[in-house]
Amino acid sequence: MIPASLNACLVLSAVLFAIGFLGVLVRRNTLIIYMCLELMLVASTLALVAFSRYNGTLDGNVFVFFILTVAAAEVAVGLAIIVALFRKRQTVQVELLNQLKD
Amino acid sequence: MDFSFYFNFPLWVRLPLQGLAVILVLFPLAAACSMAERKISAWMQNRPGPNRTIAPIIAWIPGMGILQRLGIFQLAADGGKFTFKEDPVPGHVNKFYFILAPIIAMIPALTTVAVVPFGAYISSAGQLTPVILADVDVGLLAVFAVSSLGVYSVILAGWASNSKYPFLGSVRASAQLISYELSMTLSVLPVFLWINTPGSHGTLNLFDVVAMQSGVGLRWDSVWFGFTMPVSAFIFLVALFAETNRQPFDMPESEADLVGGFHTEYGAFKWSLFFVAEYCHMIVGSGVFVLLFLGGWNPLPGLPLHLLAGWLHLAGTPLLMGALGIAIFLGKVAAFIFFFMWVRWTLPRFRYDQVMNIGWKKLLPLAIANLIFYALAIALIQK
Amino acid sequence: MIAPTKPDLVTVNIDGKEIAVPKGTNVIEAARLVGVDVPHYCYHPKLTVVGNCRMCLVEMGMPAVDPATKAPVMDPATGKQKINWIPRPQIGCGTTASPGLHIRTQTPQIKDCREGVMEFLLINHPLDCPICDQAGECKLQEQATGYGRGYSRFIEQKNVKPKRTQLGPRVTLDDERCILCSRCIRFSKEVAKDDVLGFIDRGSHSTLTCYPGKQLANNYSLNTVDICPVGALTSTDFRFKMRVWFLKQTNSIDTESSVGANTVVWSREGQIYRITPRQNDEVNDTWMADSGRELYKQVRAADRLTVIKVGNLDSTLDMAVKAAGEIFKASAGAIAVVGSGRNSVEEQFLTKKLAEALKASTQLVSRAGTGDKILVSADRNPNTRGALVTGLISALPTQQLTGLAAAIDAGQIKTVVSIGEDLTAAGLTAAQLAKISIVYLGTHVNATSTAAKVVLPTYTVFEKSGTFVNQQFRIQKFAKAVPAPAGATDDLVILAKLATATGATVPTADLAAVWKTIAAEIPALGTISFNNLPDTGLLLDQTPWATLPFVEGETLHFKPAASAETRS
Amino acid sequence: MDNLLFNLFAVFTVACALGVVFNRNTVAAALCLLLCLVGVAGLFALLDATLLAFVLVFVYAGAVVALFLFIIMLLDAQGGTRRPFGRMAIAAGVLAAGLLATGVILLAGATGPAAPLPASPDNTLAAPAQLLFTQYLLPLQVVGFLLLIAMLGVIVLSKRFEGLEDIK
Amino acid sequence: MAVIPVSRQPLTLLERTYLPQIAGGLKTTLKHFFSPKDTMEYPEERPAIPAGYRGVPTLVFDPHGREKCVSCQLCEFVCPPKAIRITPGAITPDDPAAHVEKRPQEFEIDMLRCIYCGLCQEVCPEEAIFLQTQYSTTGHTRADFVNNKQKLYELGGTLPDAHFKWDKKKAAEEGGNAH
Amino acid sequence: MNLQPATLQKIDEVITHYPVKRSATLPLLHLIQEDIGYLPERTEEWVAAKLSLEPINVYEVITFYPMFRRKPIGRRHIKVCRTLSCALVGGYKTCAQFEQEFNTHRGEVSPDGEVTIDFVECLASCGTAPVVLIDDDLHEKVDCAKAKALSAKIKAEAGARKQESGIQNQTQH
Amino acid sequence: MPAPQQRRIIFAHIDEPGYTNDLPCYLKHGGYEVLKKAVTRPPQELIDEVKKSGLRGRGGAGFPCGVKWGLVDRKSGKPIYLIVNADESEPGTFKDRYIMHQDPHQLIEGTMISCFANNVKQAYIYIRGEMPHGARILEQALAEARAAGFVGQNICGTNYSCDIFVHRGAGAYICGEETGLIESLEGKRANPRIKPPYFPAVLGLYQCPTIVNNVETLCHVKYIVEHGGDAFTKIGTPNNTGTRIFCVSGHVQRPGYYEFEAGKITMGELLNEVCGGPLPGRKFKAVIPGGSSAKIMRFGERYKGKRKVGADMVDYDWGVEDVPMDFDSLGMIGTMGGSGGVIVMDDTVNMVEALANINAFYSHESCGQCTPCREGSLWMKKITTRMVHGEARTEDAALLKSVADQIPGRTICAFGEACSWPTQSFIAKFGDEFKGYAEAKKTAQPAAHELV
Repeated sequence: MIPASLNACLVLSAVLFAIGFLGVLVRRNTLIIYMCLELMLVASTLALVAFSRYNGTLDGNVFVFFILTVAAAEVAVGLAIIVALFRKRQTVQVELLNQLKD
Repeated sequence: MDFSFYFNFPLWVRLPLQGLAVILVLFPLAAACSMAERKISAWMQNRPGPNRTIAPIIAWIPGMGILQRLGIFQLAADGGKFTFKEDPVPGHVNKFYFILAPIIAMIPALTTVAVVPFGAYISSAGQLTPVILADVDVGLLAVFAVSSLGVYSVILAGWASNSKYPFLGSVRASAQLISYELSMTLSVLPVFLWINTPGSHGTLNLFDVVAMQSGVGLRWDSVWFGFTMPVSAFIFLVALFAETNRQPFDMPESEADLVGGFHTEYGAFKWSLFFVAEYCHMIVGSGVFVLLFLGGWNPLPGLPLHLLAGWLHLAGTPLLMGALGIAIFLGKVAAFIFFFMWVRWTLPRFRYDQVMNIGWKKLLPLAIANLIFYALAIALIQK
Repeated sequence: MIAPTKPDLVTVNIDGKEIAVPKGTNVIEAARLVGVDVPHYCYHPKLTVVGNCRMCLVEMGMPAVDPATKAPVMDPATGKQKINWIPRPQIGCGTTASPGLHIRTQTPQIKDCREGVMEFLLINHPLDCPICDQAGECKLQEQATGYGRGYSRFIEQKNVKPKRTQLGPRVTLDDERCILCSRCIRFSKEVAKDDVLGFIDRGSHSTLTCYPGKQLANNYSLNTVDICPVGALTSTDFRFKMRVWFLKQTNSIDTESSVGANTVVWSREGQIYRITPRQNDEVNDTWMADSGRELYKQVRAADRLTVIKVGNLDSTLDMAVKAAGEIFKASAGAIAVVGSGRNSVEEQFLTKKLAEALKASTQLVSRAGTGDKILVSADRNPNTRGALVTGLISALPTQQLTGLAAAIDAGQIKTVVSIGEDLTAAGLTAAQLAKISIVYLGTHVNATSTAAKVVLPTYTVFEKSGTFVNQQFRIQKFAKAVPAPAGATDDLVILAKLATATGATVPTADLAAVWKTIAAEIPALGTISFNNLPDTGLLLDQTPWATLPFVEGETLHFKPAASAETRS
Repeated sequence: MDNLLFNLFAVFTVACALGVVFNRNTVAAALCLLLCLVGVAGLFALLDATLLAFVLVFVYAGAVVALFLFIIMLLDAQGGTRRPFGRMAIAAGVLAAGLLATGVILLAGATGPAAPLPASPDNTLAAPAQLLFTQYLLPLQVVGFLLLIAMLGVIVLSKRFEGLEDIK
Repeated sequence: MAVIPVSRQPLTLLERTYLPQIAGGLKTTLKHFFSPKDTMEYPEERPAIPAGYRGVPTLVFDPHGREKCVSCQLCEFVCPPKAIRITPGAITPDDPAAHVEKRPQEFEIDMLRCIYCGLCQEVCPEEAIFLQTQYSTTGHTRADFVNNKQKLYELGGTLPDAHFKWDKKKAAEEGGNAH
Repeated sequence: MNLQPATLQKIDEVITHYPVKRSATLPLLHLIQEDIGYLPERTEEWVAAKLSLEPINVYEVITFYPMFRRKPIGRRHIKVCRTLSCALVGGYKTCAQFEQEFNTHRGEVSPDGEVTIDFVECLASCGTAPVVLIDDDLHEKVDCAKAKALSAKIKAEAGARKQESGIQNQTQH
Repeated sequence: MPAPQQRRIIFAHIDEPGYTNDLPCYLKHGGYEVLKKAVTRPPQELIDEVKKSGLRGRGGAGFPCGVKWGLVDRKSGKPIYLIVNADESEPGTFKDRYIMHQDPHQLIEGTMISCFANNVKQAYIYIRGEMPHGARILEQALAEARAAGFVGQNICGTNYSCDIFVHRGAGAYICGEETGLIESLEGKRANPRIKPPYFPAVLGLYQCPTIVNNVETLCHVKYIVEHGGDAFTKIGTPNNTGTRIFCVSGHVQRPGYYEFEAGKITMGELLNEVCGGPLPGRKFKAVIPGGSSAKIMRFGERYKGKRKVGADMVDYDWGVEDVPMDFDSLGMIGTMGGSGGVIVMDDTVNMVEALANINAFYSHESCGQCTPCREGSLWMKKITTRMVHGEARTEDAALLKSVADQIPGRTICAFGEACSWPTQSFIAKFGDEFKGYAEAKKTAQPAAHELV
């Protein structure tokens, strides 16, 4: 299989990352923010896989394994925190989770 | 006779053909399963089950009475009914996702079949070749990965219905499916530990699993894994019940407490899609189980298919041998589906907390222990 | 009002309860006063006592007195005067209260007596309650539940007597059911004064019959049906029509004459099945005339008006009222209102209001017939006196509207509002009717309604509530028994709307509201409101009209003072 | 052909990613994430990383997004009213867009000679496994430990312990 | 109330796995799978109607073909769902059953309302209405479910009647008084 | 009402016996029955008119007393006592004997119109039971033989009368 | 043992050869002398005489005649009527027939004396419709007496006027009841009146005070006035003064009428010696001592108790034969003297059939006015008739008894008692025969005389 080019992959990766980042910045819902974080991680894995493919080595792929693992762990912990927060504050909106700020 | 003519077709011909074949085979199979479910449940309850339906014209053909008594035509009637009856969409639902859900249900159900081998034949090269639509290395992983998407249909259906019971059903379903996926995955690892002996190229291919159970006579590789790894088989079996939402794990549906669970608001054709999907899952799941633990298309332990084919002088004709393999395989699958139904009418439904308990506190530790045991055992043996 | 002379009271003791009753009261009535029910068949409070059913047997005793010294003999056990109980049971109906009389109605002996009599009455009585129209209001059935045996010891053949004999045009007799109480015979003899009924044959084969060749055809024959304690006498009209327990009872007033007999209207699901009298000892005792019982047939008569019409075109109430308003406007100052003696006091009051608003003359049509000296008086309007009391008219009405006819001929009257009165019957010719515009409120088709410019269908007396003032100046109320047919409107509503259309302010067409105004404006009715009017009516002060020459003759409980004066 | 597939997947993925960010409905956003991941998995497959593709689907699509949905439904946490972007958000947006544009232009512009595509790395399962258990054994251990820690953390967070109320 | 503590045998390990029970259950269901069927094949086989079965209420004739109902309307009165509607009528004197005097002119039972409680049968003093063995009521319109008098007699037929109350009455009437 | 003048006279006379005319009902009915042999249909109205009553009053009275007949009877009226004292010594047999003799049944007119046999309650001559009242004549101790004899006598009288009337008829012709 | 001597004071001339019922014959035997004397005495004295005599009514109830006269309402100003109750209709009684047939003037004289004593304005003799001859004889006698000035205007030359008319009944037993008789006399159905308020002494005939006396009673009045009340009390026993006429019928050798001093003869003497005992070859079984409504006595039973003799209480233990024939003794043993009609039944009689005969009589004679007697009498008749003709059940005895018990004391007149007492007493004394009738009938010989 011959994907278009490494550049194309990287551009795509960057775009995905940027979208994820934008989401993290603009959304107030912690859950969406989390999803966007995941998006950013996936974008990075895409870059890694592309590199790995174009380098002809498997190190990138192995890295992706680790990232996936970490991401899964992070999601688990993050969601647990969100649940705990929700239990306490009955909301998942970040602008309302401002007790320390005020 | 060879299959090569087929592989000579261009891809754009083969893919639709294969897709069509999947649909044309699986839909009737699922329908047959629903029929079987009705007849088996009836027989287990000392009832005859559906035995009336017949089209007036067919009724003139002699001998059709027996089929009628078996309820064969009920299939057509049911299908016709599901297809043509009014398909209501309640006013309060999220229409897009509501319609999307059954479609999503069908996708993994039909897709997974692609990587499941049904049988084997001896190719012109004299090699035992699987009858499979997409022979990928990651075989089982593909099955798991794709079938895990099935949960979304339940979640979506429940959520889009915008109503109490479907929602509860879908929440239960998501938790249940995630919980049992773990044990399921862990339970099959010993099998692959066993077949991926050091030095091999490493595979998750189901054909290879069957190949490892195709020893002739009293050999170490003629024993089916179901016998060597009963705990794995058991865990896989239980997880399979949970993954296919079958009794006693039909939390998402649970008529008794949730009316109809996730599909409460569904009717007619959309509803039927859910059930076709469920039966497809059952068929594929049974197939995988048979492949993993019951020797696939091999008729008996120690009596592999190619030997039987040889005795029957079928080895030379791949088509016939493939058909024989498929027949044996399907026979096993059918028996397994019968087992599904048998269990359904035997065991009561677990309570939701029991389901979670079993999943996390019983099955998962057992699967981990099993894995550790086999890892050590295999390491020792192979040393 | 004349204060009733206080009757001599005597104290009697019934089942241990002391009660003072007027002398001459019999034991059954006295017991009723203390809430003790003495079962009976032949006894009827308004008829003579014959004591032949033997159901009302009671134990009787008098305080013991020493025959020699006349000193009371005391019972040492109780410290009270000893009672000498008569060993034989006595009939309650034939025993009048005397001072110190003691009565026991609940002893085993009495129970035994009643059970015995019940059994005897039932042995020859056909047990055909399923087909008997009396079922549900049958004394025999009633007492059988209390004193019946529950099974029959009688295995012989029952006496055979004539069935479904037509005693008269309205009464059917089933002799097998007759328990020979003779109430009907006594009624015919004593009240209706038409002695045609009697028993023939003897013993258990005695048979009630009408003399062959005669009929029980008097206008009170249906009262025999009412008083028959069993289903022997049944109303031919009501026979086999409906079981009584389905029927709803509504208190009403007989409208056939100014006697104002109190009635009960029996209806089911909007359909009237029969009318029976209601006891009012000051007016009609427990009787009423047969003719009044058939009035319910007008409710579903074929010629009932049910369509509002303006100039022969179907219309709506509001349009009709508007049309009437225009007619009134066009002929202002030349309007006459013909009220009705059949309307209720409330309607007459609103009629008066309407007439005042129209500045119209008012008149009433009298309907004089001959009185039968019992319960049908000569004045066949039920509420002539209501019109006097409300001030709708000040003089007695005439049978012919000659004044009005003359005014029409003279062109002084251009519009007539007729409230239920047929002007042709009141002496106006068709030519005269053609000259004027008529606004007609009524229930049935007649010459006037055909000639009217505006026809407004109204309710019959059974479909509305209201009050009538009878010949004694007794104001009595009647209640709505059945819903009116579609298309008809309450008279009060129409009158109020018509009055409003002419610009007058009238109370809303609601009885309570109308009565508030009536009480405020009419001194004679000042203390009355519709709701607290007793069921037996209230006597009004009649002095303002005492000198009017009323046409009524003597009837039951009524002696016309004024006419007596004029005669003498 | 591959280009065509790649472009298709790329566009699909980006569209779904945008859907995640801009969807008001949290559930819809999660579903968009799911599709997005499927798209990425497709790209992986195009990049000959079949195993990774299925693992991505299996882990992300099968478990993580399902978990998201589960939590969304459990908390009934619908997307809040979207407020007009604040000054910070606009600034961040502009900055990010700028960065992105720069990167895209730079990369797209760098139309240097396409590096010769090496042979696809060993696609069997054995190869990455070999790497994992040899060269990357330590990271693997660390990640395993991380997973354990995470699991404990989740249990602690979601379970109510007696006397540990202050933790939450 | 005394509380009696019952000590439970602790489950053995095997029992706690629940597997023997499952196996036992499977055995039971399998046994039933092969056992003969209990189902009655309805249209071909008909159930034996037990005595006292409460099917569709019907009207009956006596053995001489006289309609037993005298339209006393007690069933109409007692009917809890008000399914019965009777229009009473007199029997003309030239009728053979003239001595009964009364019969229903119309008798309607709305089977959509009927709850098969049997009170009508119980209350009937003439033993004219019976909940018989007819158990299937079908129809295409609401009107089809209103059984009129003719239908009720068709369904009810003739019921053997031991006492001949009305015949005795007629005989007495014809025989006259034994003075 | 075709009454003989003598009867009418008696009727007028008997009414004067009572201060209230109604009391004469019974005597009047007796007189009419004696005259005509029974009480024909319009009797009630005639008597009621005579006594200023309602016909039903008379009708009631007629039906109450069993001695009043509303139908013609035979020429001779045989009343056999059936009450206890007579029955004890053969009243039933006597009655049966009469029935047999005249080929008729109690309560009916014999076919030849000669007699009507009635089985009646006590005739108040129990000491000489069984007793039979033939028209106004009381016959005591009427056993079967005597009944036969009485019947024979009646039959003989009837025969004689017939013969007589036959002769009369013949002479008329 | 010789038959006890009869003492004929009323029947003094009955069956006397040569004694005719016309006035000359009566006058020859001293007729109307008493009347002639009586009209010279103050009426109250005559009443007192009668009161003193203790004369009890001979109609059946035995009510003291003097007391009855004393009850008459004399203050109302309304005319007083006297009615001679000659409606002798109690089965078994036939004494009045002979007085009226053979000695009518005795009755007329007694009546006139009573009329004079009570200042009666008008008297009627209500005679049974079944006695046309009697009526004719009475009318004849009255005509004679009227002509002779004993009846009618200015009797015996006094200012006192009183006429007597004969009124014929028409076959209704109930006319023997005094209010029924009054109703009948008024020209109505003989329905007895309710008492209160319609006591004949106050509201009798035409709502005027009325005296109703039996024929025999009035003849006794003549005797009392002739001989004085005290003399009368010496006849018979205390409280049962005078003579009594016994009409014996049924199964005895010599049935007929016999006049004895009251209480001076026992049942046994009457039946065995006076009447010659049972018919040949038979035995007495039962006897009804006072007309068919009296309670029956069964031969062989014993009556025990105490009775008053003078001032002392004396024990008695009687068989049927030992019972003295007077009102009190018969009343004491649970039956009654009644009108003196003694009906004797011997062992050929079946009691069920006898009762059936009696019940048939009473159901026929019930006036039908009040419920218990109207329905009860017919029901009892239907039961006994069914027993005799149809199937008899063992429970019929109890049923009959129960039905009979529901009648007496609850009716307007005494007919209720009259019709229920036979049944009650038959069942009480011959219950075994009733219970076993169904069996007995199967094997029974044809009765000597059928009774139903």
